[in-house]
Amino acid sequence: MGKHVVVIGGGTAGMEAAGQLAKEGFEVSLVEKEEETGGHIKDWYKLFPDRRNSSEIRDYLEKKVTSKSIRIMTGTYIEKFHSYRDGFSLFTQDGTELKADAVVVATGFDLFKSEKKEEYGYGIYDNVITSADLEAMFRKGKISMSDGMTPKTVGFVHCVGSRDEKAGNFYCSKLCCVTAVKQAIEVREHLPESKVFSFYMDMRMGGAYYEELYREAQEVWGINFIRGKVSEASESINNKIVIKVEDTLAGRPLKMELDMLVLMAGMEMSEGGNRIAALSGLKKGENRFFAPLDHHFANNLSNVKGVFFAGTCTAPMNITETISHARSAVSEVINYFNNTNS
Amino acid sequence: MENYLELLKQDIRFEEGLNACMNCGVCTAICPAAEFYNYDPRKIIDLVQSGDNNEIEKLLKSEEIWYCGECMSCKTRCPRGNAPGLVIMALRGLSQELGFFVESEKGRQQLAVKRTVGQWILDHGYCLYLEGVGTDLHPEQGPVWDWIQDNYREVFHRLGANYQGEGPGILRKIPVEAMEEIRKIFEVTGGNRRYEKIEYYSKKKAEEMNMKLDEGIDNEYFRYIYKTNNGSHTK
Amino acid sequence: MKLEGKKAIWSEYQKEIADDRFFYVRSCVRQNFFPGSETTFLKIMRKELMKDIYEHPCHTTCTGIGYHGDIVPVETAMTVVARQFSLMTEAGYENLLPSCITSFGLYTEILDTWHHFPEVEEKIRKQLRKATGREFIKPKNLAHASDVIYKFRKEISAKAKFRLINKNTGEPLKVVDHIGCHYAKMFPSKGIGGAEYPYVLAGMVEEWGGKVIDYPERRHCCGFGFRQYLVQANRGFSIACSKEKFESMKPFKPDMIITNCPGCPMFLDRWQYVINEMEGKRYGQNGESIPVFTYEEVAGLVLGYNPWDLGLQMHQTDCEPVLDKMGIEYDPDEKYNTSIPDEKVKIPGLVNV
Amino acid sequence: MDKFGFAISKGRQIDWEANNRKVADFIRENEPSFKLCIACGGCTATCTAGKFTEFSLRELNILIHRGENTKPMNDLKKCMLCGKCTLVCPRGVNTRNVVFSARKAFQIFGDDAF
Repeated sequence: MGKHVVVIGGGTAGMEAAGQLAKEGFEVSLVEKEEETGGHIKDWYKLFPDRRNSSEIRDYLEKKVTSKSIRIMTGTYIEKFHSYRDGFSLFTQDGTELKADAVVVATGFDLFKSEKKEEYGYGIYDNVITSADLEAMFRKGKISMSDGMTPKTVGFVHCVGSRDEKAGNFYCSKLCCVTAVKQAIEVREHLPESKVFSFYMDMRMGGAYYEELYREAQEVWGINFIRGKVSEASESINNKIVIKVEDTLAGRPLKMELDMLVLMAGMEMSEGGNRIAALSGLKKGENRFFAPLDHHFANNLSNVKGVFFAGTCTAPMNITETISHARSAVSEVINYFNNTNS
Repeated sequence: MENYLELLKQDIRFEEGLNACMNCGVCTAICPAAEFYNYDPRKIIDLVQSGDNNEIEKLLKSEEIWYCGECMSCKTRCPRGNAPGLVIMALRGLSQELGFFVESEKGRQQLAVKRTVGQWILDHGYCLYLEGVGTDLHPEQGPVWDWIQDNYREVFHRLGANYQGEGPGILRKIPVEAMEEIRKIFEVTGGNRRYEKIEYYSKKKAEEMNMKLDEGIDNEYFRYIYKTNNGSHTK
Repeated sequence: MKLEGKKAIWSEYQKEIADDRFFYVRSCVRQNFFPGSETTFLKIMRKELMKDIYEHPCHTTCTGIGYHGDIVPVETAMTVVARQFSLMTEAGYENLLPSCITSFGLYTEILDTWHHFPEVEEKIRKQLRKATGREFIKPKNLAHASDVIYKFRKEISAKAKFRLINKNTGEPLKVVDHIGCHYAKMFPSKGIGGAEYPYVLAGMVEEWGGKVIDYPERRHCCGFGFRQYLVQANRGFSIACSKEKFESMKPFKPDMIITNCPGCPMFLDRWQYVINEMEGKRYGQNGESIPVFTYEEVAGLVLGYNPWDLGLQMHQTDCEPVLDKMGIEYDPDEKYNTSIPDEKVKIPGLVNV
Repeated sequence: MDKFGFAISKGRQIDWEANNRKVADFIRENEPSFKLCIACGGCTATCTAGKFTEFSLRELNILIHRGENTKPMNDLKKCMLCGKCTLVCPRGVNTRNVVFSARKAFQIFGDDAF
């Protein structure tokens, strides 16, 4: 066939899509703004719910894009995006033109910037960290406070930047609950003496084996789950994080001192995605992610013919869903060429 | 029985203060009243949004709606953009409108607020009236306040006040024409009506409780509502 | 604690504050409890900063305490406020400058409601017309008096005779800044620094040499709660709130408290006296209480005004420890001197608490 | 009180640091399924005692876990050990044994439970 498809974004969705496209015989350019492919998966330690090492997924994806028909362009981003009747012309920052017969947008998500939830004091109080910061600590194999000491009490705050009008996001990021459970278990694994608390509004364990992980967290690891959204954090004279929350099941306010507070940052449309949206005229939804033509049966199609969406640029998804979504994007690309050829 | 939810919706503050609540408890977590009273703004919002007319009537007659201090800390934090404090204000307004406020110890205190602050606004144009805030009603003002009140002309004079004087300045006498305008505004906008309702229902309640309620603040019922705390409001 | 994090937030919450030609509306609580503060404010504005600031003799209370005491209906409060606007229009001013935080909050709330519900504004205009025949133009700029002192904090600093520095140690004074709830909690964008880390007072303190303390109950209300203080039976709540703050700030050893709301300094001042009377507890250093100031008083001290012209004698909790630390000389005998010749100086019974 | 006409209110926050969770630890040790509660309220909905009193096993579980033991100790007497709660619990908590263990804990610890 020899058709050329540009895939924008070299994370899970982009790599999976590129690999599948190559398998189907397309010429593929995989454009990634970072110096390395892999996206967020590079930053994770172990994956939920089975807690396999994230490097296994990364290895799988790396193998997927070894085909000769995939040209990987890291450190590259798109500066111009022109649509023509019979294809697209994209220009990278150094003026290189990429002519494409179709484009797959796989620009992924950004983590919510937790400093925007001012009341939690991220970036102000030393031992308020994000789920991503904790993941980095796991990868280093050492969980420590700013003074190098080991925390004895750790709290997790769910829904940071999700389900929150004040943060500008009405939606649920869907994966933070299970991530919090996973990380809570891992804290207990690393620090068996520690006490771990999880402050949630609803435990949204809607994936295969998620609820089981939650149960394990209670049964095996003794994680304390307290139903209430943390209202504020502050710092005591002893450098402890003082939190205020309502224990809604007891119907009373609760005050607690913690050594470390972990903010479960939600998922947002990525900056890269926003840039592409501005260049290309691709539509965004009210949640600011890209808006597929139809959420039920055209979830990979966009308002621009020949441009397809793959992965979390359309909504929060886990890795399984991202990979499936990338594959279905490829099947839509195939349909597209079949229809335009005939 | 009236539809209380519909009545509440006529209050602009109710419209501003209540979207859909998801019971996260962020308001109760930092609510000063929830800390020191048997009070949970989350539950009140949840009850109101349920629309259960019987339950709302109970609420309008309850102690609970009078615990809030209207600091509005709840509004800062609510992830759904609600303001429980504004909803409370609407509930209190309706409770007084319907005469339900006299059914609770805390609600009955509205007469005390009306006969002090309320009266001072109409008589003097200020929410506070120096000579009305003595250490008899306000012992916590301490010895310095006795000294100030004993020497108020000199103390206020030294600090540049224009006590009861003409023209601008601190605690000046507000001109008669200006006071007339304020009273007219109260008449036109329902301020007087609110005052009259508070008086009317309080007098009925005083009779029912067999207590003497004359004009002003020097009477049995006023002293009772001003001082009584049956101790059931806190833990 | 990382200050850069706060600075990033502060930079996001800057608001427009008029430069000159202010229409001043007074505070009921300030006038009764801290008259020296309003006098000092006007003196600073007129004599130090050479600003045009006008006070209309016919302005009244905004009814804020009555409104939040729930005896004044919202439309009545709105119409009284509309009348203040009308006085401002009549006097040819556009920049409204309330002395009171409750008023500032009420004005902000009303303007916001009118913005979202224009039909309410129309109704209020009609009612005001009917009651008084008045018309009005809404303020072009609304700033609290503390916003203006914040804006001109550097000019004040340039004229400073004293700084918030312990003259014996050379260390900055440790200052608790307490912000009135209605300053920014309802509308964070209307406060300098926002609702979570307000900078309005912190900015003054830093500029004048002091160091701000961040303690866990920093955001807690002083406990006024309107009806919760106005009625004696409820004051156990009111004092409990302040006590919670004192307990929380004590380990940080504050030298003083600075406030921008009219009521808070009175409560933080008086409740220290009451807690000491009830429980024999004090929260300051060396067995003293923590002196509490209005921002106008602090500005006045920095500018070298006589403490007794500022009205520090009206505090129940002695302010002298701070005066001593700053190296301000004062005449103790003058404190309770009522300055009427031939009259014996009267000294209040138990003031030294 | 007399001089000022009021007493300083006491807080009703759950103070995690101040509370004593001995009873919770004892029950968790004796009946590990106690940890599995997800506060669904199934037990309370079906509770025989709850029909006639304010007794709520769901609440009791939460309060004991927080170390708020006064109310649970008094409430425990109301349970009639009918066992309906055990039948409905979606997490298989042995609720009867939770109640037994709780009663035992209060007996053993006495005043030290608070």
